[in-house]
Amino acid sequence: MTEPLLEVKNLTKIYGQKKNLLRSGNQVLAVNNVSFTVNKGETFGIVGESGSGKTTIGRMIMQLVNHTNGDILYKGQKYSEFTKESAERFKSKVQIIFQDSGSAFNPRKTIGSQIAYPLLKKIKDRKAVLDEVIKFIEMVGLSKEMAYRYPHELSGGQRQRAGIARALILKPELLVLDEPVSALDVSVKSQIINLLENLQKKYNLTYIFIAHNLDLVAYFCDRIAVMYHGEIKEVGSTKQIYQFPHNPITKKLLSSILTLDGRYKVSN
Amino acid sequence: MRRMNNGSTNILEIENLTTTLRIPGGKVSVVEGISFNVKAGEKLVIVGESGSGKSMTINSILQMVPDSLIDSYKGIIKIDGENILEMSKRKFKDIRGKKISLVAQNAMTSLDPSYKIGKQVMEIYRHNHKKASKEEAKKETLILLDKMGIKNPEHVFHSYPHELSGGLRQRVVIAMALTGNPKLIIADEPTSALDPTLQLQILDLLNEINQKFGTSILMITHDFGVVSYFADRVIVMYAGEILEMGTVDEVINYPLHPYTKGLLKCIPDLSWLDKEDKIEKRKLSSISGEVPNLAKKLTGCRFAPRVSDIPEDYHESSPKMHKITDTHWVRCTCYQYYLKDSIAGLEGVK
Amino acid sequence: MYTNIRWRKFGKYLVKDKMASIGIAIIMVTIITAIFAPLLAPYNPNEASDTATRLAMPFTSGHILGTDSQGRDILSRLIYGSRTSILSATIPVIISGVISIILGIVAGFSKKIGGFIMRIMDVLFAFPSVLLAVVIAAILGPGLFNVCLAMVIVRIPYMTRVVYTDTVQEMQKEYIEAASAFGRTKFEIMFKELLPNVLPSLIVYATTLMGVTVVTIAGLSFIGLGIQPPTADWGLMASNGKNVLVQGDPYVTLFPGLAILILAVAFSMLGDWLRDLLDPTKK
Amino acid sequence: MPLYLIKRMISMLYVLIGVTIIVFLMIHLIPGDTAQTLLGGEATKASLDALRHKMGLDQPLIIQYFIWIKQVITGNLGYSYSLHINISHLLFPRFLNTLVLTIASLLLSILIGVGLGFFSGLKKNTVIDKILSALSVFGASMPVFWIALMLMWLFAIQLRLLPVSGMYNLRGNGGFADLLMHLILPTIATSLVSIAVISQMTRNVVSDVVNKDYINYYQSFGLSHYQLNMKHILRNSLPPVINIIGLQVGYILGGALFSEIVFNWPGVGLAIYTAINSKDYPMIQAGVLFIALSFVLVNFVVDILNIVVNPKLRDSNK
Repeated sequence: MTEPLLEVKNLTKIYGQKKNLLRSGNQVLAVNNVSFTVNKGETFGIVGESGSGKTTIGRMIMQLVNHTNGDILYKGQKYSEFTKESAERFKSKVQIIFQDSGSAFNPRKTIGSQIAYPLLKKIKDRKAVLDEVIKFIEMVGLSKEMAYRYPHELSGGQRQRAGIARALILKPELLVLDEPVSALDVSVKSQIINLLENLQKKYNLTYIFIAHNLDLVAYFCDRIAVMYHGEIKEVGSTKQIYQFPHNPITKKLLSSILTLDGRYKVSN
Repeated sequence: MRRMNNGSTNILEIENLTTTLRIPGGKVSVVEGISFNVKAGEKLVIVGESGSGKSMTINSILQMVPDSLIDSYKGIIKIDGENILEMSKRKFKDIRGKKISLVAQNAMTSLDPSYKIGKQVMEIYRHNHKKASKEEAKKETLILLDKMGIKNPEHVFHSYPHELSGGLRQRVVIAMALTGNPKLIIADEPTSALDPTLQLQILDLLNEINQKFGTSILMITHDFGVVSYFADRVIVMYAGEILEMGTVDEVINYPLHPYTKGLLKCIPDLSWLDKEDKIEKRKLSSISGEVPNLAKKLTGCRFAPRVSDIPEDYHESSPKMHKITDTHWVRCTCYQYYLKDSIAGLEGVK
Repeated sequence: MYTNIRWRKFGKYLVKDKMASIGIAIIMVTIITAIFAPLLAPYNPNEASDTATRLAMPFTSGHILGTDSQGRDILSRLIYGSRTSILSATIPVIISGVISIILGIVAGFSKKIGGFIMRIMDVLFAFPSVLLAVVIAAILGPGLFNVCLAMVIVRIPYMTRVVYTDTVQEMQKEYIEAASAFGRTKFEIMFKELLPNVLPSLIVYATTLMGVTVVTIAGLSFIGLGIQPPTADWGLMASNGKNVLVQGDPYVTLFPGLAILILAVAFSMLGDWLRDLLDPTKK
Repeated sequence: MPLYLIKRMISMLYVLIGVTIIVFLMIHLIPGDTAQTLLGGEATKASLDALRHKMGLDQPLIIQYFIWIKQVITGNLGYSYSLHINISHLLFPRFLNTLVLTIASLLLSILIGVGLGFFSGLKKNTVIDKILSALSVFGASMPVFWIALMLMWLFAIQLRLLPVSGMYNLRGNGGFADLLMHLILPTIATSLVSIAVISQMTRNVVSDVVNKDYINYYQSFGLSHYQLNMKHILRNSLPPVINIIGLQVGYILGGALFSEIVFNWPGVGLAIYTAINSKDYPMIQAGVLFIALSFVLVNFVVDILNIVVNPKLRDSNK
């Protein structure tokens, strides 16, 4: 029934350089021996406070950062054993949406051209690419004129929609959502979340949702990993975690959620 | 310190305040005709999205809009009974820090990176207490840091801002705001840059200050969770205007303005977590469209373009504040559309 | 369609900024003068005319700006001198700009190569730029070509550092990560993503440097390391006036010096204006 | 010793090695044969070889470099072809004269440049700021040799207020007042460009600092302008301004070259100029080495100062 899409095994990341004569050791253990599995079609949440290592995990899944130890497997194949073709295929099947839409686009290129370039590598027919770009721009709820605008001419919400269009244009299977709405206003935030939900159904997408606000995670995710200081403290279904948290860190995080009726009540 | 009991006096009274800025090619009113009071010992929270005018409201109260931007303030801003808009700059300087002070939004950038914490708090302390000696200031500063729940005040005293964690820095900023024993603290999104657990701690600290010293707090935020946890009363702002104002109970449980209703529905509902498996979670609703650009001339109800479910005739052409209860006010008569059913029900009883 | 918008923005800025239009006008006039020097100059720049007196005052005996100690017409020499000035100001800066943008982007992009490149630059920075120019010109020997070559070398560390700092700053932005996530190669990231973002500030800097270069090259000529007599060159002319200045005749030095100053200021004004024009967030 | 001091000293060391290599190579890259130049065209091959051997010119380049370095460290800068004296005897006193001129110019440019820049930055976009900015564009583009000549013509030749050239009046008693009178014009000419550049850049730094959150926040407590300006704005503008000044030392050293030539100021610059005209390469080499070494030293001091005034840097260098 559940088919694992991405498996993370004993993943470790150490930043910084080793101590030597002129350098006091400034190594940081950003991610420490982390394991989890993301199943096809689900939304997997990674929550934690700033500095918990959640963003680094996202970057490692995207291969933007190399991992120090451990393995990541996509459809059962280890990253370290990718051939040139499988690496190429992987790149189009796994995409990312960044937190700060303001800096995630090149300020000196039009939105349209930036959505187009992943596609231009595969299709040489410029007209077909343009049609496809317009199709995706309209699908995320933007008007097609936006393709000709520069990033600073769009609002934060519009830019994040454009970011989604860019991530989807290669028809990926897995999307890493790196705090995609935390910089947005409340009303825009829910617009984007709704859009992501609809797209998930439409394209049968798998999401890895990285966030620090636990109310949204509870709403959006099927399963959750709670991170603290580079380690996963607890993994489980949303209901399990929110109703019967085991780890004190999880309990602390949950009890800091402010709902409309005051603090979220954690059962002990 | 004793708790102030005279809850009826107003520390801050704002009447019909309009703040106009100069922009290339014209003027723009970022705050338009707002009126509200902050009572002694009260916690009032202004909630709104970016561009709502909430920041400009507090910048107007503190007269902190840069000279190069400000065109004019119109209306009345009374602090402790005195209208600061008719006051000399020198006199207003004496009010700042002593009667009213600011807790800055971003503690990371609001402390001078070149000086140690102790020196900075002492500087403000001695500014507010001109006669205090250095030793006195140092003693008071350490006491104040201790009161802010800082575990090792000596150590923090001798640290530079970049050596402290975000939570500690925010506590230092609150300590600075309290050096002059102000009657009113204005807190500019004091927790939006912090992690949830730290946010809770800072809100608890502000609550404690309010309880212990009777200091009134005017906070702005974009988060209704903060409102429900912290506020006594709440003001909802949108595009430079107040759309709804009332006690927390009134606004959160009986919202009248379509914008307030919409905002509240944008908050994820967590109650499904406690329910049986069969019960589906409520879909997150959203408000279509985006906050209007104030540089363009706005007429009529500023929120009307984003409402679709209310018939035209419920919108006023130039909406005014309507009183619902002594504390609950709402702009625009469109609330009547939502009340229609209940009113009809009431009439049926008659 | 886009170029249209760009040009409109260009025009709008030009009308708005009077200083910039003056700067551009001065540079244009200098270029035109340089091209049409033989047509514009009233006398032969390198020969004293038969009727000429030596050290004539301005506005006397048909010499608008007077004559120098050899009886040559100053105005004609100024007109011809614009040729070396405009050439030696622009070409070395453009060449070192091209070299620097490659060095700077590569250095900012790759930490390993960057450390090596910037260490070499650090050594070059240890020489005050005028002194480095003097050293190189002294090694190469005088002459227009050698002076330009010296300027190319002298400007590279400065321009490379500007590109390098900008590149390092841009590298931290998420669009670079995004580009690599969406399949851009390293080469594409350097020259398709980074280049358009670091080029504008280099163009601005280069324009300002052109003004500085006019002054530096004039200085080299003054020392005797630059353009050699009898070529009409502003720096050389000002230098020749040094001896008669002591006798109380300032004009031989005054006019070429003013010409250098005005051209340098014009480049500087153009640079300021380009800074605004190339900022994408300003409309 | 703090770690950052050691780090900077090591990085200074490799810059020093680089500088000496360049200065050393300089003389070897010059077209023509040193021995030939010294002995003239009619010299026999045997006498040329003998001289080459005596000077160590037949050794590999790397050996020659180390020999040269050893000589430089012991204060032996070689022998001048044109003046027929030991270069270090000539250059050390000259270097002191250059120091007098550059330090005076540096002080003047810091005082006026930082002062005007600070004022402009606080009053950004006012009329006075715009006037100062326009003036600084002219100042920054000024050819030093030309303004030196013009100042000389106006104040020394026309108005006869100040001496035309030299360091001391030949017939005077050579006192401090006399030196000051001779110093005025070269100092102004040398520092004009730096005044303009320092004030432009200081203005930008200060107007940046003025807009920082913490300045706004301090303002909200009703602190006086004086307190804000002097304690917070000036203090936080300091690190970048120190950098700017450090860079300007290079321009001042370069500008001093021209001032020395025009005003006949007996410094290293004038020595280099005379040497260029007589193709006295060892002299040029020694002069350039002197100036480059002092600039490296200045940069080192600036680096250290920067760390001292910047608490964040101090920590990251621990």
